[in-house]
Formats: sequence, structure tokens, C-alpha cells
Amino acid sequence: MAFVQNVPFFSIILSMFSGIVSSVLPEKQAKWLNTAVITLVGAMSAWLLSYLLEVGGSFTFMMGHFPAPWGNEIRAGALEALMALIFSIIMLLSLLGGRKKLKDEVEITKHNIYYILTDLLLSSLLALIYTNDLFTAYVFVEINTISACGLIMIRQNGRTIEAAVRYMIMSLLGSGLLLMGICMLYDLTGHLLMSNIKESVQQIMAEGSYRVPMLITIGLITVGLSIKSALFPFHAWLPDAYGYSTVSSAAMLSSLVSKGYIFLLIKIFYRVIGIDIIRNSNILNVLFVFGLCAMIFGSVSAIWENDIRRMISFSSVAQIGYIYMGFGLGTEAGMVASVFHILMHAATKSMLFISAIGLTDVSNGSRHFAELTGSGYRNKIAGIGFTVGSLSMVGIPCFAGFVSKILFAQAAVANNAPVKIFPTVIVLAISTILNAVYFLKTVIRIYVPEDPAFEKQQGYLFFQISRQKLYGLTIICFIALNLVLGMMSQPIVHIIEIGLQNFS
Amino acid sequence: MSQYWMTVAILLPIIGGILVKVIPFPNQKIMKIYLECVMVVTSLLVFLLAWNRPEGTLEVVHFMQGLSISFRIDGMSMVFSVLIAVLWPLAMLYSFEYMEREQHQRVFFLFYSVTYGVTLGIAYASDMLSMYFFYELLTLVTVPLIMHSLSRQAIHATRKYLYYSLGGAAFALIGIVFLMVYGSQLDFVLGGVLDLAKAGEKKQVLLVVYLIACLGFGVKAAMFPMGSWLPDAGVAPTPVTALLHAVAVVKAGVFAIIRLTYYSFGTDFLRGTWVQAVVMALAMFSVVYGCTRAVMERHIKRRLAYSTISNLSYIIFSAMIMTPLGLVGALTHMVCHAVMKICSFLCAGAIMHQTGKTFIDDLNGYAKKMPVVFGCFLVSALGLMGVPGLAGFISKWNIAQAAVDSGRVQAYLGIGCLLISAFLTSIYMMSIVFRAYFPGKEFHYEELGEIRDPSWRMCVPLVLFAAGVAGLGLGSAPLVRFFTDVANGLY
Amino acid sequence: MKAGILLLNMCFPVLAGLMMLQGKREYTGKKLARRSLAAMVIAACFLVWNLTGDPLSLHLCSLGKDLPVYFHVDAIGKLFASVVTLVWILAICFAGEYMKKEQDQKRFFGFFLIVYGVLMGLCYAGNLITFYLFYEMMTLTTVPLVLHTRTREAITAGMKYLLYSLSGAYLVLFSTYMLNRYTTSLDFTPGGTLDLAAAEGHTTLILVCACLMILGFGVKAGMFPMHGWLSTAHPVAPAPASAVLSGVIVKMGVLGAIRVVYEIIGPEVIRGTWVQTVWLTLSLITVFMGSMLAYREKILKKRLAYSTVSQISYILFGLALLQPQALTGSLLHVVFHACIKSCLFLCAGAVIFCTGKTRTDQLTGIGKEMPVTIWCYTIASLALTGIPPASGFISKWYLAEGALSSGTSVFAVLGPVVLLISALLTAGYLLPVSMKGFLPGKEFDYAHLIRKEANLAMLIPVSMLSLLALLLGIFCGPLVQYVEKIVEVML
Amino acid sequence: MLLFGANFISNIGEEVAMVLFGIGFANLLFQKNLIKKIIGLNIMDSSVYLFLAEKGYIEGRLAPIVVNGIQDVNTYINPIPSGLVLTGIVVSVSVTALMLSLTVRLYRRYHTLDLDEISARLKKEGL
Repeated sequence: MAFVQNVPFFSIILSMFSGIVSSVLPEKQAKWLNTAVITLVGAMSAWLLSYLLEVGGSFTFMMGHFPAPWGNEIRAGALEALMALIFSIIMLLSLLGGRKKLKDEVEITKHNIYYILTDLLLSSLLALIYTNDLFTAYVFVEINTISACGLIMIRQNGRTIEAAVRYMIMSLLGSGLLLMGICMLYDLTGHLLMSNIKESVQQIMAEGSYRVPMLITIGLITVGLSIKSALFPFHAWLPDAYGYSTVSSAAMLSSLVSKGYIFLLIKIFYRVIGIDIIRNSNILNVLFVFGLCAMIFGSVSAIWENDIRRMISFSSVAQIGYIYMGFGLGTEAGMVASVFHILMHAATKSMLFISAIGLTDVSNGSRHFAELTGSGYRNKIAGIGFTVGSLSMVGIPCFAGFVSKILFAQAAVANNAPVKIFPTVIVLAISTILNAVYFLKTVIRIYVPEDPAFEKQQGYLFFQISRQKLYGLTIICFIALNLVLGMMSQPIVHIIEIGLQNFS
Repeated sequence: MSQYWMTVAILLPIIGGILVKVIPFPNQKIMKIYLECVMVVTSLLVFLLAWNRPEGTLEVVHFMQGLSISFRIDGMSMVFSVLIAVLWPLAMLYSFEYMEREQHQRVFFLFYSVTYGVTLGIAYASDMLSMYFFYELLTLVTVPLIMHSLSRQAIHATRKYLYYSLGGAAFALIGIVFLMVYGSQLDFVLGGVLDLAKAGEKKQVLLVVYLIACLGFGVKAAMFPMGSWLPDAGVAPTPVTALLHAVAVVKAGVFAIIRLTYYSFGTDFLRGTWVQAVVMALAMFSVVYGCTRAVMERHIKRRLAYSTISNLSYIIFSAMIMTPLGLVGALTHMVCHAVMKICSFLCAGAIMHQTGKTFIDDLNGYAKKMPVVFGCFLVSALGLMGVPGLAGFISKWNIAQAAVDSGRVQAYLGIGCLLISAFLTSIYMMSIVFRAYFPGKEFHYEELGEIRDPSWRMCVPLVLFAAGVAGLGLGSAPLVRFFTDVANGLY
Repeated sequence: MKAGILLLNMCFPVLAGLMMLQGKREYTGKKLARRSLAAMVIAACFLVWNLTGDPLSLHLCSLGKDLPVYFHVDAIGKLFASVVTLVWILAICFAGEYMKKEQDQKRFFGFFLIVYGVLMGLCYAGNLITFYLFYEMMTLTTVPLVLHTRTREAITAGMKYLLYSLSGAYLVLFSTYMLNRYTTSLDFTPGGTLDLAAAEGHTTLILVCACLMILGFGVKAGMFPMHGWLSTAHPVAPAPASAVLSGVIVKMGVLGAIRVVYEIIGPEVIRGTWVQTVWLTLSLITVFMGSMLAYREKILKKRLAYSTVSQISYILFGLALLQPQALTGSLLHVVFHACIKSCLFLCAGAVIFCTGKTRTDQLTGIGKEMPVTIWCYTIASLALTGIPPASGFISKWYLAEGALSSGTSVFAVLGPVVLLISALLTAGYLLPVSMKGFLPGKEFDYAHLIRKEANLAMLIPVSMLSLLALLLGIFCGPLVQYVEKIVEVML
Repeated sequence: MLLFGANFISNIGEEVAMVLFGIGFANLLFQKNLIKKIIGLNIMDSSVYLFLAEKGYIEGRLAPIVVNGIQDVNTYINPIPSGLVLTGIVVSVSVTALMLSLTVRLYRRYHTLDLDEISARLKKEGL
């Protein structure tokens, strides 16, 4: 067994222990430790990725030398490695970008708690990505939820706590359903390891028995996870949670946490139930419809918002809709598009949050459009970041958004179910318009110069790159990441395809 | 000539424009000289490229399989690029004086010349995606030009413009994606690239898609239901309205439609289908609609904008005939209308600049004070009316010939629409001319005060364009011959 | 050489007119009149030069692909040209005196000359394109004459005139587009140039085109239902202008009809079809209606204008019969009516100039005040009514004869009847003026009577025209032969 | 008929579990009062544990604890579900603790347990 194959296990354990360790560290060291760990995880995932691309295929990693079906397993393929890599990069960037804001918003004593939570979040995400065991997945889902909740309420005010409660309630509903589903699956198959479950599920299906329970199980799991990832009808908790927590949390929540659940759902589709069975059940059509609704609804409610953070949050609802719509297409291409969209949205949305905070900071912390006038000049770098993000969301060529749009459209057009072609492409176009409406409205707003006298009288402060090098650097990295996703998408898409093939 | 010159031609004005912000020019004068030089050099380069055009395609950026930005010069590119290259330096010259009273000129000039490069990009794009890329880019870089005055009204107009054109592009993208799947390639080939083996059983779907994409591009071309952004965008400074909203942007839309129809889906696939009928009907309707609104409009620039709407639909109508002759007609009107409309817009701008009057009712008797401007305006007006001997007549003649030749009854009706709109044109243009030249008995010229023609920087472009109108009207034979070659795919 | 003369005949007056327009110094009416008279005389010499000798033709240039500008001097052209020139010279003599009281004489004389040049071009035009070119120009250049006085009503009249004529022109243009496909060439050749192979199966279309053509030219000729502009536009113009408008310009509509029907489409195509019926009906309606309106009109110049409406329709009726004698009659009537009507208008002008009276009921005893003028008026009216041996009689005779011997069932009878009725009406609306003028009745007080006779500059043209009206009737031999020669060629 | 199917009696545990799950779910979803919500949550979780336990239980066998050295697999019930239940209990305890702590915080701030009222207050605060 090659040494590199320990990477998944190491990265999970590493982040978890760093969390535990930082509980006794003072705030500064905790910060450095956390940064170091995330960087390390990223580096290791990159290494793993290169290795996996080299040898191809995937491997399973036995924990504690118990063979299946008793032992607990970790499985790593190209796709998992890619996910781990991108997630850690984005987490790092969001933390760096929000660091100053964190100082202002969270009292110093809470900081190392914050970093503990981040470490836990990272570890649970990695576990969700790598694990090969359903019940482990459940446990880490819960850990994920708890740490996310902590991240929301770390900033102490009524809003955040209320948001945290709502978030908790919704996601507990979700995880309850998930748990139930898992139990029933266990009941049906008598296994907890994904690969074993899959075999027996295939058997059961081949025999044609237990159709109804199987359908119910699929339903429970899917609904549970889609509640947790804020699919359209279950998104009520999202705007507050993303809108009022401190910015790094918002960035991480919107770009990572929900994506972790979605990735788990993909894994369940492919590695637990088997994608063919899923396609034969109608669940995908349901997801398709809800996805389309989300794309429209999210954007519409974003248009009515006049608070920039909440607007971005609502746009997340729409983007999640894209992803589920991609599932709903029920083709390989659709799935690839969705996975790419997960990456793209993670990169772009966190950038939007980070740069939005930069804009509000130079407008006396107000997040309403009226006050944001001209902030693009007061904080140039954030303005550029926001513009790039918006263009990417609208789907201008060269930016990441365009690629995923193209992928979705191609998937839709190549779809063999002609019923889905036109709804998809039309809704894609419409939601593009809606995105354009609210994002570019904001862009125009921030680039309409405010008259200097008023600015002086308001006492707006101007952003100096010299005082916040880190922030500027973050934004630049984000832009670079976006461009990379936009212009060199081919290898990434290729990796995704390989990974999905390895799944099934 | 080497292919790389295409990239140079596109990048030159873009970089040159950006440098305006970077280089600390001692004074406006030097900056303007510099800009004009950039424009002229670019145009010369474009002429050279058209003169001996590089063979083959040049791939600049490669996104993924089938997605790349690449340039090639074919007949259409030559027509469009040369047209642009003729107009831009003159318009720039004009804008120098016009913008003197405006705020932050540097930004304006920056984007004004960047737009030049982007438009050339549209002209040179060798496949749908490259064109789409520059098409979107064009939308974005023209935004600062429209909201230049930063008034509430301007910002509203800008938003409308943004939403409309981005939306249109989004719908156009659907068509492009279908082409990616059902086409053998994305490069433009006269006669279409549809892979009929694949497209065969999905013909109806593809027709619907064509309709969607055509309407999508039609937004920039201000076809009937989606044209209302154009009059509002008139709040922009006149050089913008004249060059972009009479030529560059809107013609880019038409150009895209032609590319879509003749070079991607292929006329053989579309001819005689219901789609052709639908789009043609739409075009005919917006021909009449535009004129009617223009007659009702009292604001000079808005009136001209509506007239633009109707004239653009002439082009679309002619293109929708889907015969080589139709393409010839479309190209002819593309060029002729460009010259006429830019001339009339610049005249309107000169009037507004010298007198500050923006409504037609206030124009009584100015012709005596500004003979040159109104002379040019008269020429362009007559040209738009289609008086023989001027540009408009030629293009209408070609369109009508194409329509008659196609033998479709709908096309005959189209000719009718053309003539109705010509009649309405004479109403809305002549009413301005009448006011200016024959103010009425009780009118005293003293009331006007010290108004005179603007300086040479404004007059030279005007006179040149007016001469162009007449020249196109009198000696269009070689041009039309060239267009015929283009339409038959000789380039 | 002759080609040069031909061109000079058109260009010289135009250039002279332009020079006059651009001339900086304000001349008195007399000076201008002398200059323009001189110019006219020179032009007339060129004309004479042209008239002598065999028909020559000249390819000037080509507007575009297959749009040649082509001149060809044939018999009809010569006839019309000479009539125009004659009336023009006399009108200018008259104007020199009359225009004293008007403003902007420079503009008046300038455009007067330009219009002459354009009309020459119209007479010499050798194909439909060229004809249409000059037709439009004529419309545009006569507008300043119509709204010369710049009163509000004059300007509205000018606009009305412009729009009516343009709409007519566009009808013509439409069918030009169509015919260009179904004819071998658009050159005027007696018997028509219809390409029977191409026209096979498109007869209806061609007939529709013919009908539109006739209607289109009918607008200029004031044919019902498009006669509305004539009674508004002619009276508001200064007398010399209205003389030429109503004496000559309207004839150009007739010329157009002749050209199209007899030399493009060909009489054989139309004979016996619904088109002929429509044409005959319309012209007869116009004849009757025109006279009725004239009869009920009080203002003298308006009355004359209405009479023009009816008289021109005599000519159209003759053309519509498609029958040699009728055609002869029409052509004769063209000449006669030109002299008569301009004479009448000039008389009216003289009366207005000297007494300022415009309404017929004010004119009691006018004969005592300005006997010579009114005598001329009387002669002209008699001629128009068609009292032998005055000229009107000849043409009407031919018309009636043609009608009777034409195969057209109803119109063979109906036509002459209507002509007769309208002749009576003519007498009814023209003669009372002179009767009242000479025999005011006994309650008219001769005490306040002062002779206000117009001076020579006015009297000479008036009297010459009236003499012509008389003498052409008496010594009509050569003219009739000449016209019959033309007709032989055509039918 | 599914309800009163053949093995209605033998699967009584599962059915109860399902009913409880429904009750808990509904409480968690629809109760206004936070505490009741949390109770609902606990009901839901416990129902799942009941379900698992039912699955793991085999008639007439012992709990999987080795006493007096009987190593035979067939003496004991299936241990995995029990393990799962234990894990689940841990999770639910922690979650409940977290929820309760949040509730306490909210109560300190707003002196009410009604979530809607709290959000109404928040709107008033304009935060």
C-alpha cells in the first residue's frame, strides 16, 4: 500500500486533532495551527489527486484492520481528492478574507472556539467526502451541522442566534429523515458499507422484492439531504443564516457545508443505491422540478432584496437549484455539470461574500444598496472582486459561471428525454436574465460615484491596500481561481468524469 | 498577411484606450491627437487586412473541446470590419468637440476606443462562441458609455440596456449550444454547419431553437417586442448614440442574425419553413412600428432611434428572404443605413450641442444659422426617404429586388411595408426639415441670436458622411458586385 | 456634342438657379427676372438645338447594379419639353413684375430655374429609373415654390403637396420593383417591353402593378381620389408658380402615365381588362367632380385649380381609351390646356396684383378696370370651354370621337356625355367672371372706377398665351400631324 | 390492508417506531415553543433507536455481552444495531444540549420561547 494512500485518513484525523488541540491553545496559535492544517490538507489532497490521476481508479482504506463488513472504510478516488483540494483552498481563502472582520465582530475570547469549529467543520467535510460507511456519514453530518451552527452563532446577536436555531431545526429534520432512511436501508440490506449495500440492493432489485420500502428509503434520504442543503421549498433558514453570521462563516456555509451534503447525496446515488435504480425511480424528476423552481424563485426573491448579503444568500438558493436540476436531467453529462457547478459556485459565492463585506465596510457597515453607492471606488479591490463574481454568476465567457452554464445546456440538449430539453434551456436563459438583473444592478450601483462632500460628511473611510494586504491578496486569489475554473475547465471536467465513472 | 495582425487590430484600440487612463497626458489636446492616431492606425490596419486577407483560422484561447476564441476573415467580416473602420475615426474626431463640455472625458474616450476593438472582435470571430464572447463583451464595455451622464435617467436606461441585451444573449446561447450538439462544427460556413444526419428527425425542435436564438440576437437588433431599450439609450452622449446605437451595437445584432441564419443553420434548412415566415412577419411589423413611433415622437434623438429600429428591420427582413440576393440586400442596407443614420445622428448632436435644443418644436428657422449642419441633415433625410441618387434608394432597390425575386407573397407584402415606412419616414424627417427651413411668416430670425455652425472637427465628419450618402447613391455598382460575391461565398 | 447639349439643357438652368440661390447680394425682382430670363433663353436655345435632328440617346451613369441613368429624346419628350419651355419663359416675364410684392425673390427665381432643369430631365428620361429619379426631384424642388409665401396655410399646403406626391411616387416605385422582374428592360419603347416568358402566369400581378402605376401618376395629375392636394397647393403659390404648377407640372403625371402604359407595360396588356375600366371610371368621375367643385367654388384661383383637376382628367380619359384618336386628343389637350390654364392663372394673378381681389363676387366691373387682362381671360375661358374655333374644341372633338369609336361598351357613350356636361359646367364657372366683369349692371357706379390695368411685363405673357390658345385652334394642322405621327408609333 | 397485514403483530415495534417518528417530526416542525420542539426532536430520535433495536433483536437471545465464556455467535443478538443506537444516542444528546443552550440564550434575550414572536421582535429591533 503506497504511503500516499494514508492521506485521506491523515487529513481527517489531523484536522480533528488540531481542533482538539486548539481548545487549549491561545487564540493566536490556534489561528496559525488552523491555517497550517488547512494548507497542509490542501497540499496533501493535491498530492493524492496527482497520484490518483497517475494510477487511475480509486482505493479503499481499511480503518483498524477490520475487513468488511465489520470494519470501517475510507474510499478515495480522483473526484474525492479534487473536492478535498478545492474545499480546503476555498476554506483557507474565506478564512483569510474574513479574518479582519472576525476581529471586529467576535470578541477575542471566542476566537479559538471559532478555529476549533472550523477544524471540526473541515474534518467532517473531509469525512463526508471520503467515508465509505453510511453510519459514519450520518455521524459526520451531525458534526457538520453542529459546527456550522456554532459558526453561525459565534457572532453574538439576536439575529444570529435565531438564525442558528432555525438552521438547527431544519437540519435536524433533515438528518432525522436521513437517519431513518439509513436505518431502513440497513434493515433491507443488513450492511452499512456502501459497496456491500450496493451489491445487495442490486440483488434485491434484481429479485424485484421490496420495491416500496426501497422507494421510501430513497425518498427519505434524498429529502433529508436536500432539506439540509436548502433545496427550494426548504430554504427558509438560509438567508438569515448566511446573511447575519460573520462573513467567513457565511462564505464557508454557503460554499462548503451545503455542498458537502450534496456530495454525500451524489455518493449515495452512485455508490449506495446505484444510479440506474435512481434513474428508474421518479425521484430525479421530482428533484428536476424543484431545481427549476429554485432557479427562478431564488433569483426572484433576490431581486426583491435590498440588503446585499441577503441578496447573495438568495442567489445561493438559485444556484443550489441549478445543481439539483443537473441531477434531474438524469444523464452522466448532467451529473458532471452539477459537480462542476458545485465547484464553481463554491469558488464564486465565497468570493462574493468576501468582497461584499469589503464594500459594506467602506459604507459604514451598512448593507443597503442606497449606502453602497460609489463603494466600488472607495474599496477598489473589493469592487473588482464583486464585479468578477457577478459576471461569473451571470455567465460571461472566460469566467467559471459560463462553463457550468454551457455544461448544463449541453447536458440538457443532449438529453434523451425531450420533455426536459426546453424547460431546462428556457429556465436557464430566464435565470440568467434574473441573475443579470440583481447582480449587475448592484455592480452599477457600486460604480456610480457618490459626491465627495457627502462621503466626507458620512465619514466613509477609504480602503488602503497597504493596511489590509491579506484581504487584497485573498480577493486576487479568488479571481485567479475563478479564471482558472473558467478558462482551463477542460482538465477539471475530465477529472470529474473519471471520478464519476469510478463511482459506479 | 500574417494572421496575427488580426489580434493586433483588435488589441490595438483596447490597449490604446486603456493607456488613456494610464499615461499622464499634459493636456487634453495631446491626448486627443494620440487617440485619433490610434484610431487611424487601427483603421488602416483593418483596411490592409481586408485588402489581402490572411487565410485560415487563428486560435487565440482554448477553453475546452469546441470552446475557443478564434479569428478568421471572410466576406462578412470584411464588410463589417471595413464599415466600422471607416466610421470610427470620424466619429472619434467628432466626439472630441462634442465632449468638451462633458465630465470625466477620459473614461469616455477609454471605453469609446475599447468598444472599437471589441466590435472588430465580433467582425473577425470565426465561430459562434468567439462571436458570443465578444458580443457579451460589447454589452459590458458600452455600459459606461450609456450611463456617462450618471443622471437617474441614464442609469435607468443603462440597466434596461443591460438586462435586455444580456437576456437576449442568454437566449441566443441556447441556439449556440444546440449547434454544438447538432452541428458538425461551430465555425461559420456559408450554407450552414448543421449535421443533417443528426438534425434530421429533430427538425421541428431545431426550428424552434432557431427562432429563440434569432429573437435573442434580435434584442440587440431592436426587433419589435425587444426594441424599447434603444430609444431610452438615447440619453447617452450623441457620439455614442450615433456610432453605437445606429451602427456598431445594433448592427452587431443584425450581423449575428446573419451569421446564425446563413453561416450556422443554413438557409437551405430554414427556407420555406414556418420560422422564416414568423421572423419575416416580425421584421415587417417592426419596420412599420418603428416608423409610426418615430412619427409620434417629439424628441429628435428618440425619433431617430425609432427610425433606426425600423431600418434595422429592413435588414432583417432582407436577410430573412434567405437567398443570396437577400443577403446582398441586407448587406447593402447595412452599409447605406450606417452612413445615413450616423450622419443624421451627428447632425442632431451638432444641433443639440450648438443650440441646446432637443425637441423638434424648438428648431424653427435654425437652417439659416447652421447651413452646413442642416444641409447634411437634409441629405441624410432624403437618403432615408429613399430618394433616387442617394444611398437609401439603392439599398431599398436591392432589398425589393430580392423580395420580388423570391416570389413569396409575404415578400411582396414586405415591399409594401418598406414603402409605407418610406412614406412615414418622409413625414418624420421632412417635418424637421420644414421647421428648420420654413419657420413661418411671423418668425424673426433675430430671436435665434448668435448660433452658428460648429467648428471643423464636427463639420468635417458631417460633410464626409453626407458626401458618402450621395456617393453610395450614385456609384454603388462595385460595392454591390462585391456583396454579391460575398453572398455567393467567393470570400 | 449633342449629348453635351442635352446635358447642358438640363444642367445649365439648375446651375444658374443654384448660383442665384447662393448669390450673396440681394437683387431687386427686376434684375433677377432679367437674369433668369437670360438663362431661360439660353436654355431654350439648347432645347431648339435638341429638337432639330434625329432622336439621340445617352447613357449618363449607373446608380448601381442594373440601375442606369439613361436619356432618350423622342417625339413626346420634344413635345412636352417645348410646351414646358414656352410656358416657363412667359411665366418668368410675368414673375418679374408680379414678384415685386413678395419676399425671398432670390429663392423663388432660383428654384424656378432649377425646376425647369429637372423638368427637362423628366422629358428626356429614357427609362423608368431615370424618370422616377427626376420625378422625385421635381416633387422636392417644387415644394419651395408652393410654400413660398411662408404663411401657415402655405406651409401646410406644401407639406400636403409633398406627402401626396411622395405617396404617389411610392406606388410607382412599388410597381417599378415588380415590373423590373417581368420586363426585358425598363427603357421606354413603344408597344411595351413586357417579357412575356417571365410574365407568363403573373398577369394579375402585372395588372395590379399597372393599376398602381396609374394611380401613382394619377396623384400628380390630380385624379380622383388623390386630388385633394391640388386645390390646396396651387392657389397658395404665387401666381406664376401656380400657373406653371397647374399648367405644366401636373402634365408630368400624364407623361408618366403615357410612358408606363404605352411604353413599358403596353396598351395591349391593359386593353379590355378591369384596369382600363377602373382607369376610365376614375377619370370620368374626376372630370365631373372637378367641374362641379369648380362651379361651387368662390375663390378664383381655387376655382381654376378645380378646373385643372377636371381638365387633366380629360387627358387621362383619352389615354385610358387606348385608342389612336383619343390619344391624339389627349396629347393635343396637353398642349392646349397648358397654354390656357397658365393664361388663366396669370390673369388671376394680375387681378390680385393690381386690385388685390381674390373672390369672384368681388369681381363685378373688373372688366372696366383692367379690360385687356379680362379679354385675355375671356378668350382663354372660351378656349377651355371648347367653343370652336378656339383650341379646346379640337382636342375635345378628338377625344369624343375616340371615345365613340373605341370598343369600350359603356364608356363609348358615357364618356362624351360627361365631357359635354363638364364643358357646360366649364362655361358655367369661367364665363360669369368676364360677364360680370364687362356688364356689371346698372347699379354699378362708374364714378369710382379707375383703370388699374396691369403693365406690359404682365400683359405681354398673358396676351401671348391667350393668342396661342386661340391660334393653335385655328391653325392646328401641323401640330395635329405631329401628334398623329407620335400616335402612329405608339398604337 | 398493508397496515393489518400478516405480520402486523410481529412487526409491532417497527410500527410504533414509525408512529413515534411521525409524532416527533410533526412536533419539531410545527410546535411554536422551542422546548416542545426539542422534545419532538428527542421523540424522533428515540423512535429511530427503537426501530434499530427492533431490527437487532432476535427472539430468545442474550445481549451481546460475553458472560461465562460462551463465544458462540448464536447465543447473542446482533450487536451492530446496538452499537448504532449508542452512537445515535451520543449524537442526539449533543445536539439536544446545543439546542437547549441556544434556547437559553434566546430566552435570556427575549424572555419568550416563541420563535415567531422572537423574529417579530428582531424585525422591530431592525437588526
